[in-house]
Amino acid sequence: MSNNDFVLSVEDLTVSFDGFRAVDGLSFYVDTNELRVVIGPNGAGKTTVLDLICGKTKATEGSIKFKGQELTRMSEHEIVRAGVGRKFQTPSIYEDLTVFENLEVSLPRGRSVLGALAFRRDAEVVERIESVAEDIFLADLLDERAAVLSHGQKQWLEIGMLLIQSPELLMLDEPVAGMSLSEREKTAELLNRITPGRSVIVIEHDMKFVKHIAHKVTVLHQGKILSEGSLDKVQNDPRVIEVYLGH
Amino acid sequence: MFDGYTASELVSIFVMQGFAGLILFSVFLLMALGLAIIFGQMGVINMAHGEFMILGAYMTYLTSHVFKGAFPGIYGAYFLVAIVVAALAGAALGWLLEWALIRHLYHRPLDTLLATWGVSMILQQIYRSIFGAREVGVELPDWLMGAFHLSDTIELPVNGVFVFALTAAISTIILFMMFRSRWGLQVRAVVQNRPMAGAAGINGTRVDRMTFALGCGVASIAGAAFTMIGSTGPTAGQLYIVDTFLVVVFGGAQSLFGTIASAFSISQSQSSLEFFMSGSMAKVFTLLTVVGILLLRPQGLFVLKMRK
Amino acid sequence: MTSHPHVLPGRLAYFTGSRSERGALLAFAVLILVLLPLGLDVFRLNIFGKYLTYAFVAVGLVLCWGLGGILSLGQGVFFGLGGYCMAMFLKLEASDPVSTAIQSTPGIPDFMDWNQLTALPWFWEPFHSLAFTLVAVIVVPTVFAFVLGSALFHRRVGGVYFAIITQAVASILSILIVGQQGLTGGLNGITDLRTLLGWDIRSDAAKYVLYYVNAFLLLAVILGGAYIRNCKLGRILVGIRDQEDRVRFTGYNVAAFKTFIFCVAAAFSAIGGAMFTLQVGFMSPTFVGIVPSIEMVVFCAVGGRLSLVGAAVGTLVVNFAKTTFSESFPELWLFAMGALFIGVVSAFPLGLAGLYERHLAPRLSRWRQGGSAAAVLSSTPGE
Amino acid sequence: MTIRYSAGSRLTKAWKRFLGAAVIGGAAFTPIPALAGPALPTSQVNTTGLAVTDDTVTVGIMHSVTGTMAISETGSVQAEKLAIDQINAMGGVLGRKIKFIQEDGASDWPTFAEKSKKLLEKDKVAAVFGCWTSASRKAVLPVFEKDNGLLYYPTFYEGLEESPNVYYTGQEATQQILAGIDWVVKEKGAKTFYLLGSDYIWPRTSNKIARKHIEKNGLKVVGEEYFPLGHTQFNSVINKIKLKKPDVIYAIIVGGSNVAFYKQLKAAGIDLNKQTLLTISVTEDEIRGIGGENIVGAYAAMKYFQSLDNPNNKAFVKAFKDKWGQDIVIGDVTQAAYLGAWLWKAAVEKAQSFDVDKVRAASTGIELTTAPEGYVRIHKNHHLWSKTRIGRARADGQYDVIYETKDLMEPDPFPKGYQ
Repeated sequence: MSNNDFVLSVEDLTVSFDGFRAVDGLSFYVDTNELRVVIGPNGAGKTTVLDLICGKTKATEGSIKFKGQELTRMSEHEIVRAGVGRKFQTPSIYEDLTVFENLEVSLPRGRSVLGALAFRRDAEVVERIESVAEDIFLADLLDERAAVLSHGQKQWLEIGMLLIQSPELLMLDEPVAGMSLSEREKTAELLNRITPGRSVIVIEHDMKFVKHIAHKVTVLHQGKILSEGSLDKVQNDPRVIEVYLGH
Repeated sequence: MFDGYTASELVSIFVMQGFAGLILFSVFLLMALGLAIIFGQMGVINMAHGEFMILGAYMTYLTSHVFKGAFPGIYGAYFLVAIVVAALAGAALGWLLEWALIRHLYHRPLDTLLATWGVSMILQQIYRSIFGAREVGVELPDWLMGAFHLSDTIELPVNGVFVFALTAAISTIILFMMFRSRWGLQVRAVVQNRPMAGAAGINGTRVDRMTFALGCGVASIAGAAFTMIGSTGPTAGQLYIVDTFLVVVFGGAQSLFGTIASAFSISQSQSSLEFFMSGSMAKVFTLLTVVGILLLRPQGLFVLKMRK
Repeated sequence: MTSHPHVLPGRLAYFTGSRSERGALLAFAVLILVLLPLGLDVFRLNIFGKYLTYAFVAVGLVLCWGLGGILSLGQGVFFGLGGYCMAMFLKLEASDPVSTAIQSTPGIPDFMDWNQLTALPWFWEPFHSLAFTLVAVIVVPTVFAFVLGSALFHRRVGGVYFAIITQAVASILSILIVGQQGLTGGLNGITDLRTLLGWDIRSDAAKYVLYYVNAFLLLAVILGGAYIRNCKLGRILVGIRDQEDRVRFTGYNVAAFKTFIFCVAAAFSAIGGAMFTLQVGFMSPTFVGIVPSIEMVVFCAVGGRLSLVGAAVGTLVVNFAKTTFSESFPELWLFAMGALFIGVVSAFPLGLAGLYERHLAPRLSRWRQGGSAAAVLSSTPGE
Repeated sequence: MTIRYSAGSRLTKAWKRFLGAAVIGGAAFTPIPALAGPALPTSQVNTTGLAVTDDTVTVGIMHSVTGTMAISETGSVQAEKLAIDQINAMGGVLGRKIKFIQEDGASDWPTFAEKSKKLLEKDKVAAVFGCWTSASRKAVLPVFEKDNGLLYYPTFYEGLEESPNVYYTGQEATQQILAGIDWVVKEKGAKTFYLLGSDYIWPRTSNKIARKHIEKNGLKVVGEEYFPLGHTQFNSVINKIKLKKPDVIYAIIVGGSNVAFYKQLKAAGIDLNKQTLLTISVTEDEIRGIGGENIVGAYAAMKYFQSLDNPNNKAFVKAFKDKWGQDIVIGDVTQAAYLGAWLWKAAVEKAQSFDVDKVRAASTGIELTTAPEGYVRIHKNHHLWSKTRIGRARADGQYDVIYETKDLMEPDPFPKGYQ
């Protein structure tokens, strides 16, 4: 199997903190139009994998190829510019800015210092922002300061801030944490709507939610892949049951 | 520069020079310990650190006067009492300061830095109003004067040895408290995870206040010790501030061992540089090197690689 | 949303910002351009001119610290470098061979002669040219800030670490300047500056002219700062301050933005330094040290770390208070200053401008029965 | 608001007690014509718009009361106020009581410049007694020259200056240095010197003069080093001194560094009774911080010591202590600051005018036979002829004066052959 057939190929990825191997010889591949869910018990290394892909943590060994580019050698902003978007576990938005401004700051135009100085909010910008706001159910709240949004709305806003960059790989760390049931449903619908044309990796615990969205599930345990495949398959995998129940 | 000296002269010079470096190390470490506790454990930069040191120095001055008046017979012992008085005074003032100001600013480290700068101005003026603008002379007891003669040519100043011993003792006590006592466990727990520690029944507020008071107390002990080698005046605390901060930052914030190692490396390089070049240039060189290394290793020398 | 309320009329609007900002700027302009010159004699006006030079630093700090969250405790370095560049030019002009005829080497500054220098050091040579000097006033400090900033920000040094390292830099530079007195004038600084291209800068007329040059430059700097704050770059800076990782993972080179705003703050400070030298007539290493650098942070904090005009006003207020207070109660001055500092930082982190925005501005706008346009540009957080 | 008080109106008990002393101090002055007859009309004695009325004349006192220099400058302020009190008690100057306006330079040179502008341009003071550091003097110098003011500057300093608007009542470098070095060479047979200093212009210039003088005598400087102001670690240089074994340590260290230096010197086992140390920067004031026990045995070269044994000084010390407290000490600069007001008074009365130009014209040759240090005379270069003395530090913080130059030392701010 050639790496370049996949949007993302992670091979032999290892990172150790003071001898502790948080991720240990991990390999996996994600395709276009695929929504992959990564599950696993606490400390399995899920978040660390996302950190490694987006460059927040530097790998000790191994390679991460995205559309044929080696990400391990790129800096964070270069990885983003290459088309990788990442949502953090706790919503990280700019609370002092309005929803509109949050989205505007995330717009991929004017990313250099000079570009940002010369950036002008023209009709095209406004249109783009309003359309994304529509997608993430915040069209009516554009002028609110982000600090006043509910927890779920903040999660959506952060997803919107990624969407506005049209990333080809979208990585979401627990996107429905703190959301109400109806919000979860809307989010699932949103994820299913945006997956076509790109790849999405989601870390999630809520199995009901996972069921709604997952194409394929990867189970991590102690930095290694325990099981991979459809949700049914991994749920019936005795090693997975052992890990979850044996805890 | 070593022409015309006998081998034994050179040896004794090197021994004494090495000891000069050790004294400087003790001084740096003693200055930095209090700050390192506060900064490392609480993330607070205490710009009034120098003023806490001077508080200790003034306490020493007062104690010596009390002894001179009340117990002239045991005057020699005043210095040991003064160290205790200084520690208590520093800790008390630190406790008060934490309660009145610092605790309101925990989430704003830069603001703490600025607010404590304000505190330092006020303390300076208080010292000036009480003790006068002039420096006060603190008389050393006889037993701290003079030098140990190891050989005909090697002399080690007694007060240097005392500072060194005091530093060693304080460091040991702090390390012991930090890693062996219940309080240390609580402090480390709070640093690691405040809500969790709270859930486990640790009173985070109290731990913070203890920690701050301890740091200030140690600063005052340093000040008491420095009456042996430096000056005691309202603004003398400012002299130590840059060195102290650099030692702590260079060592890496969360590591007391780092502080020790950093104090050691900075003092040794400064003391040897001073031997080969003029005091001013040695100082510039040392500071430049430290800043240069910090550019390369901003997290400090001795921070564990951690998952953020 | 049928209309497009978010489209701006033009980039020019970035310079002035919201209605309340415009009002504040206008009021400040009237204050320094009309009221102060009318109300004060030339002696007091010159003193206010001196205060206004510190305001350049405070305005720079609003951008760098208030907006970007980068607290530099070494802004005095840039103020000093700008001031020294200007002082070198003026000193060379004051040291012509005729007026220095009694020296062993006529034609070089007096302090060099006292230190047995027999020729002008190479780096002084270009300061014979005013054009070079004016460029150097900006470029030297900015390049220094660039080198320092790119090294530190690239290595992700921030917060208190950055503050302490800048403080150490200030300390290093002041030891160096004091130690190299043959080249720099040492602790005395560069003193006894008299003329600028033959124009006596000590005369009353010159003081008025310099005051106005200074005032206009300050207004220009505030406008420039407002542009930066109100354009996208300003919002990115706020983002960096509040959620640095989010900005980084939005594809911005965070270090580049931080370096940029640090350089801007440095350049502003440098202009202030140069104007200081012109108005006061000397430059001294005391500005490069730690204490003045921190004091300038106080000016900014008191005025309001998020408000450009506020910072400038804060500078005037604190310095005016310092002068009057220290004249009548020198002993109490440090108490007052310290208490002011603690109070502002812990109770009013947004300073005078924050008080104005919170208490005065709403009443004003209710009184005016309007003010809907103001919302468009209210990107200023926390007000 | 500025503090204004006329010292004469504040006759405290303490003041009354030492009135006698003050009269002794003042009585030996040249008889004052103004005291005898009615005061000259103001229009006659003040033609340049100074703050002179029919019964008062206003002067300025400008020192640092706050900041790091407050430590050093306090003594000068006290001396100047004492002199003004005493002069007023004797009837003032040209029949006018002296009022003073005190300004705080706050240890900050631009503030000094600003305050001097205020004193000269707003308050129109007839003279200013002030400044301490060279840097503050350099900062105010252009102001005094532009506004044609009159500054009496008390500190011993590096020389290299001769402003028409300044009278330097302390010694310039050569006066302090040459006699001191000659003395150690003669009395101690010194051949090698180790020069130390704080890193700024006064120690550097002074050491330069010292080095030239030492080398002219065919002797040797074995080391020369400078430390940043506020430096507190001297163990390395002390080791170097031990290595070089100089006959004389020549130390010009100032401020807080002084304390650290002498304490560490003593701790390192260098006994100043055996190792000759000559300083020009440690007055009795500094010894209070250093502690007499740490510096006992050191030699200092200055023009004044508190222990000087003459009637003028005894009266001065008594008056000073009565006014400012019994445990106070008086150093060289304090005495020089005290001279300022008296020298100005003498010049004004000789000129019969407060006009700066006339006072200046009258100043050259003015002599004080009542100076605590004995006798001084104003040289035409605006410095004072004065004797230089060598004191030996005692454990109680005072100096024993063990030598004084036979003749007055001529001030030479631009010494040929020493630059």
